[in-house]
Amino acid sequence: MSVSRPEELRESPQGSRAFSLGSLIRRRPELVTLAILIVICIAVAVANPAFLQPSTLIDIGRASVVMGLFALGVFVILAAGGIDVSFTAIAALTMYSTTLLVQNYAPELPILLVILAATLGGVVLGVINGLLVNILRVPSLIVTIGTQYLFRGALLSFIGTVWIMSIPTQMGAFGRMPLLQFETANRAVITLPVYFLVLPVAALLTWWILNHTLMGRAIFAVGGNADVAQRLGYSLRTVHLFVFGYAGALAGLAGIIHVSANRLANPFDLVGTEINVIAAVVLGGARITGGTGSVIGTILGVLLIVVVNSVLVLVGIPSTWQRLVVGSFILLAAAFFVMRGRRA
Amino acid sequence: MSVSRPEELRESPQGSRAFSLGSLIRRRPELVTLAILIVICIAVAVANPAFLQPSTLIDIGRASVVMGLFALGVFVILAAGGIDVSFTAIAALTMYSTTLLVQNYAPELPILLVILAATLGGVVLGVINGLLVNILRVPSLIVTIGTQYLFRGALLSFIGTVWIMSIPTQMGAFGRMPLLQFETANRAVITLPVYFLVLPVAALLTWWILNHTLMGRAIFAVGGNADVAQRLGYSLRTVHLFVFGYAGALAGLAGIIHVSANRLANPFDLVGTEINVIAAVVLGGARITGGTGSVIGTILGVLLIVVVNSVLVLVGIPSTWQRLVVGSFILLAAAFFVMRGRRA
Amino acid sequence: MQAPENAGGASRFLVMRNIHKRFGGVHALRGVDLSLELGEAYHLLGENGCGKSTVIKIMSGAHAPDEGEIVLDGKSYSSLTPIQALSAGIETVYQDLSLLPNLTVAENVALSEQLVSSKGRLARMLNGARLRETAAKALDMVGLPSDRAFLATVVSDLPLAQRQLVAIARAVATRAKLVIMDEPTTSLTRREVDNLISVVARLRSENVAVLFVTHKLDECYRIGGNAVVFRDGECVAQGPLEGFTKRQLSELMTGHAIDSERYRTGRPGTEELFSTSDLGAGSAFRGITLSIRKGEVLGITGLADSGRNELALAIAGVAPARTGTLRIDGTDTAIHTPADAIHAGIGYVPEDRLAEGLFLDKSILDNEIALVVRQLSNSAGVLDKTAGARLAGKLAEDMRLNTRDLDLPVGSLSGGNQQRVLIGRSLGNAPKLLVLHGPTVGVDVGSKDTIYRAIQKLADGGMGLLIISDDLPELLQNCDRILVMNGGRLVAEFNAETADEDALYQAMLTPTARISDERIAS
Amino acid sequence: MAQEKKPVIATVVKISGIPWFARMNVGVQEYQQKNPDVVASQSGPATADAAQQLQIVQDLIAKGVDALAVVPMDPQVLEGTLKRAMDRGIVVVTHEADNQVNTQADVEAFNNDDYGTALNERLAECMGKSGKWTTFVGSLGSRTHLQWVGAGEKNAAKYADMQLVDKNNESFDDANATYEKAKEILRKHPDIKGFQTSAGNDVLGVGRAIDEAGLSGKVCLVGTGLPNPSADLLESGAITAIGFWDPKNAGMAMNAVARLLVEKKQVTDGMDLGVDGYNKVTVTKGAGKGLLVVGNGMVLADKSNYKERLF
Ligand SMILES: Nc1ncnc2c1ncn2[C@@H]1O[C@H](COP(=O)(O)OP(=O)(O)OP(=O)(O)O)[C@@H](O)[C@H]1O
Ligand SMILES: Nc1ncnc2c1ncn2[C@@H]1O[C@H](COP(=O)(O)OP(=O)(O)OP(=O)(O)O)[C@@H](O)[C@H]1O
Ligand SMILES: [Mg+2]
Ligand SMILES: [Mg+2]
Repeated sequence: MSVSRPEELRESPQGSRAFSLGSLIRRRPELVTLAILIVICIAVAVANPAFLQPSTLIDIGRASVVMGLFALGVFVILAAGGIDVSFTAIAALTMYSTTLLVQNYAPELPILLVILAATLGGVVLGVINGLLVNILRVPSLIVTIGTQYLFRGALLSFIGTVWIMSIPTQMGAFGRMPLLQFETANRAVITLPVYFLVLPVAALLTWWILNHTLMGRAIFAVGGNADVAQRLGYSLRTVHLFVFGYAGALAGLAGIIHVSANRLANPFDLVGTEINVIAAVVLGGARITGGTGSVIGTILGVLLIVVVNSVLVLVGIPSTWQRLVVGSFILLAAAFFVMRGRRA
Repeated sequence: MSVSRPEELRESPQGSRAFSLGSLIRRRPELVTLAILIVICIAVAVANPAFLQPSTLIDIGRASVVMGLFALGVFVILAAGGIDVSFTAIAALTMYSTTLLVQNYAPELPILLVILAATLGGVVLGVINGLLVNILRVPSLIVTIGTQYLFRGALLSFIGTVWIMSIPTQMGAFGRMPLLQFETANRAVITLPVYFLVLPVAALLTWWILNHTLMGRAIFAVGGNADVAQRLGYSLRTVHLFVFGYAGALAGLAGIIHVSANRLANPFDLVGTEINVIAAVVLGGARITGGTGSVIGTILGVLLIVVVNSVLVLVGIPSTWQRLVVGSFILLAAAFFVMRGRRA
Repeated sequence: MQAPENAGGASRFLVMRNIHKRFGGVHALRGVDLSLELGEAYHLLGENGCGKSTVIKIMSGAHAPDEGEIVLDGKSYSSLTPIQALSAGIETVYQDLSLLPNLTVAENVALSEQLVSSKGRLARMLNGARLRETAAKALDMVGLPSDRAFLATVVSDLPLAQRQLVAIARAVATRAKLVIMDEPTTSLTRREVDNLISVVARLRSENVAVLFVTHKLDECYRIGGNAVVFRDGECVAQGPLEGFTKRQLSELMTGHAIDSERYRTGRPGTEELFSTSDLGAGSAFRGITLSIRKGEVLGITGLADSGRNELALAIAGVAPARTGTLRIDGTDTAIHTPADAIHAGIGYVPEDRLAEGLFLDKSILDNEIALVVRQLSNSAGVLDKTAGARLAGKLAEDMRLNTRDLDLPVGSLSGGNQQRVLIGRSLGNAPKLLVLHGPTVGVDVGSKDTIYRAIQKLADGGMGLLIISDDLPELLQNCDRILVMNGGRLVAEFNAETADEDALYQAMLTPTARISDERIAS
Repeated sequence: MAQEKKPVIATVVKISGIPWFARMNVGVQEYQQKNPDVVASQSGPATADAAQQLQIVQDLIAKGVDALAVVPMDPQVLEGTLKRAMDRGIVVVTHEADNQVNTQADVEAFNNDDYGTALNERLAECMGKSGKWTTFVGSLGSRTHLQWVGAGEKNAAKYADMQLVDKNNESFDDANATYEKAKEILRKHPDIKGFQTSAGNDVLGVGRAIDEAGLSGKVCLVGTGLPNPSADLLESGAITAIGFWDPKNAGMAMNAVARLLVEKKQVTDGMDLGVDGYNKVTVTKGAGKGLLVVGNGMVLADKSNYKERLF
């Protein structure tokens, strides 16, 4: 027996490497998403080369910014074992009130400060979520359902219900400020706006926090098993406040970008899209029960949905099919993750 | 010590009964909801006696039917430890396709059969949910996000996107068929429609199933602790199929009533209201983590939200405040249930 | 026994005075006094549920005591936080291992070090290099591989034995002053235990105090050091191991020294009720052939890794056996699911009532009738409520529950009463054979007595009972025969009337070839 | 209705909040100021949802107002309810719904066919009378919008080279949805030349899509819209021209007619409602028993002249 054990000890890691695909998917579920994404892109590109035009790609890039920021926030909260459905309300509240404030009180405020203001507003609202979750000790789904109502209610009751059609000039300018410009076949000049940069930057930051700071590890620890994490000395409160505050910040940021790009602030906007964002994150391989997932996966999930939404027409599939396709992908991914779910 | 034991043993039960309010709320959380509801009604009635007019009450009754049916379905699923966000999609799909079918192929079909058809359609879609949850073994939130997309996608891709303005006569008739009629002060005739009866009947049925049948026990057992339930010989599959099928049936029913009452079938309708329904159920005292809750609580939760939505105007509070109030109630209730949440 | 004070030396690291801890109904610790010195080894001994884990959780800040004082490095506390305990150098290997399943081996082993050095503040960079370095050292020490691949393995992918070692590695990764191990060897083999023992020796040589919790007495003797004996939440003895014989220790633990009176008075019937032939399940156990007569109480014991638990689960259909046959009332019966077992008339009381047995926040009534709803419902599946209430009432009566209010949530009952509910439930089904898996685990003496009397009454009524437990006095007092499992096989049979604990312990501990080895050999 | 009590005129719009009806609200308030002897107010659903509008109207009837001035999201949905209102002696006036049967008077700012033709003529001119073009309507239930694009289609038929593709896209008056839809069409028909839109926010959504595609000035966009919100896009050339009538005046006109009817007065051809754009209305028989009251309030504005009437 003295022989057998040590072998077995060293065995198992190899063991799980031997049976590679399964364990690979288990370790890096985002590969499934990537695979699906690549297949789609190739298929579409073959069916209609127009897909590879910069214009399409830039459209996709532009369209993924807001959803991407939301998704990063949701992912961080999922990683810590919570869930959030209030982020759209946070975005709506901050974007609308910031726009209003700037318009009425500080029309000259430099755009950077405007963005900062919105982000801070988001942090405040997010921290409220975090406090409630931490104090009430009820599932964050309930808390954020409650705050979704609260934040939206506050917006419509106290701040305003009228669309702001002519947003402050600096915001409008920010929404169009070009990062890249292309001249297309039909002499159209298409531009990749500067605000596109916000997404990769936010993704990098999130990745760095999660993988290179104690907070990051603490988030996953709490997501893995809150009681054990607490026993090992991680402070649940700190983690709760951070993840919800951080998600709030991203939501505020997303909101202000949404306004700047839309050139109108509609207080009824955004709310109702929570499920799509959560779907994107799940497609990215994060487990809804927390403790898993990756930033890159989240971004892939978002891209997948955005691409599906924008390319179907290119291959002549009516846009009403979008949901059908996305739905099947979600279930497909779920099926792929089964073995992983089983061991959970 | 053998002396001290018996005393101590007797202690604990009394202990929990002495501190009665807590344990009462723990056992019957819906009391909180009832209390809030009563307080509101009294306050409003004092502020504006018009509230007690039959017209207002009938409005409330009429308004609670569809949400109530949805809520009963969600509650049954919550009781079994799952969650559902696809029921609105189920309702939309069944109501629209049923209306279309009746209109084009069976304009003479008696209303009862129409209702039956919609209900069965709901069952089928619900069972799909149940199967997926049972086979994939992934959290039902993911599965139902996926099927929400699927069902809605199917509706918009294959069945139709155009509003049906002139619904089949028998449906229109059903939507108006009076149960009670009142003559108000200003000679207006307000009627309580027959379809209102559907809600109490469904509630009674659900209550009976949950409390007087084997299935009811099984549902709560699975919701309480799926592993233990399995060890005691309950079949998870049967329970999953039943709860999702049952919720589907209620959704189909709600859908057809919605159409008959509105006298139009809008394929874009209903979806997006999931959170409100879940909020109502939670307000009714069901724990989102499953295994608890009561039918009466669920109905109270629905009434609470409907009342808030309809009476605020009567006391001169702008209707935009609805969300604000509902949100605070959700958090308030959550806070009340804390001690209960703690021992979970 | 000697009072803790006398044990005091200059290098007294941790002192606990008059510690009390209650969990709802359960009075887990009732005035514990304890003192630990650096460089010493201590063995916390006691029956299941006597408070060992609880006292440990208090030392490590996982629980706060209700009363009492903790003096740590001369500073006095009324309770500790995990960070306080960790930064004072108290490292714990919890009974449930307390690993983070979704993190890598390296992180599980070495993150705490960085967390502690940052005083629990999270706004800090993570030092990956140092993480791997620390982890590798610790893993080497406990004899696990320390290559990058293993460091990067996610813990949930590891087999149990490796997880236990990872948990130990975490404890030795930092500059600990006191390392606590709560039953660290339950799933380790002899060789890993030897390795562990050398680790302990090394720690002691580095002037680290080590506190062991274990049910395996002769491991204590191999390690040496001091014995700390608990009984029902009190520290009944503390002193050098050499000062005690095994028998004395078990007497101190059980408290039955003077009156080890047998509850078993009746005699088994002659008719065979239940038998297995050559039952086996992979490497867990094999070749199990046993038989139980009507009215007989059969005990099975063995170490936690002896396969006794797997055998119990197999008979209950939770984890069915792969080979061999089961006979009930002379008819071969296939048991693949719990439902099969229930229908075959086998009642099962699981070991961990919390995770496997009870719906903690459901009422007593619901729990009692959960199993028998089928009998209570007609063909259409409609329940007869009153019958349910009547039955539950009767079961509560039979099991002498300490409350008549059957609407109370089971979670609010004391451990002992929870266990009575559990046993009562399986009786509702009127089983022919009742399998009791650790019937008094974590149950206090008062409840034990009730449960034992109930067991005997059932046997006298002609029911066959199979008790699987590592609580030896329990078996000796309640059984007709006791079978000992070791390395997945039945290795010895004793007549409970004549046998004693030493003999049983010997049979449990004498090393045998493990099945897995044979398989590898063949 | 009791005389001592001021008559209550409730205006119900398609969507509250959007600038178009915010502007109409200005009119309603102005009317209230000019006529303190009535109670005039405006309400409407938060989103473009016929069912919600129906609910609002039903509530108002239950409250027992004297007159309803409704801008139906979808005339058919309201027919039944409006009939019950009239049965109950409540005056019903509508706007943008000349097919509404159950109304006593439908007030239109102008002849819908003329308007649709005018918009399309402007578009054709911009497109050089050739190329692919498409149309947007608020919803397929919105009769007037269908009339406008219908007239546009008829007008475009004059020009052989103008090719209508994927016509009558639904926008639900939601700038975001319109934006997505327009992007889709631009992707599907890279060579599209023109858009004719109907609902108040369509120009904003389509305009943004054209702007982002870098096609400002290359693709023509003519549709109903308001000067203020459209300013940017008019300047950037993404919007060729906007057509509108002043919702403020329309609101006042509706209330004026409603009041006349409440006071049991006649509304006659060539009559002056005391609201500019409605100083000499043509009155004909409407779709039902009611009247069709048409003013002359059409305005077409482009980059050069939109500043003259900013609102
Ligand atoms: N979290 C808890 N909640 C309620 N009761 C508890 C809890 N933990 C322990 N107990 C009770 O406290 C008593 C002591 O438990 P503890 O875990 O210390 O026993 P132990 O000595 O570790 O037993 P074992 O040898 O089985 O590990 C038991 O009776 C148990 O029922
Ligand atoms: N949360 C809890 N509520 C009630 N009782 C508890 C709780 N946690 C633990 N216990 C009781 O404490 C007892 C002892 O706890 P612990 O888990 O430390 O030992 P154990 O695992 O039962 O012992 P062994 O592993 O030696 O069989 C458990 O058996 C259980 O009955
Ligand atoms: Mg133990
Ligand atoms: Mg223990």
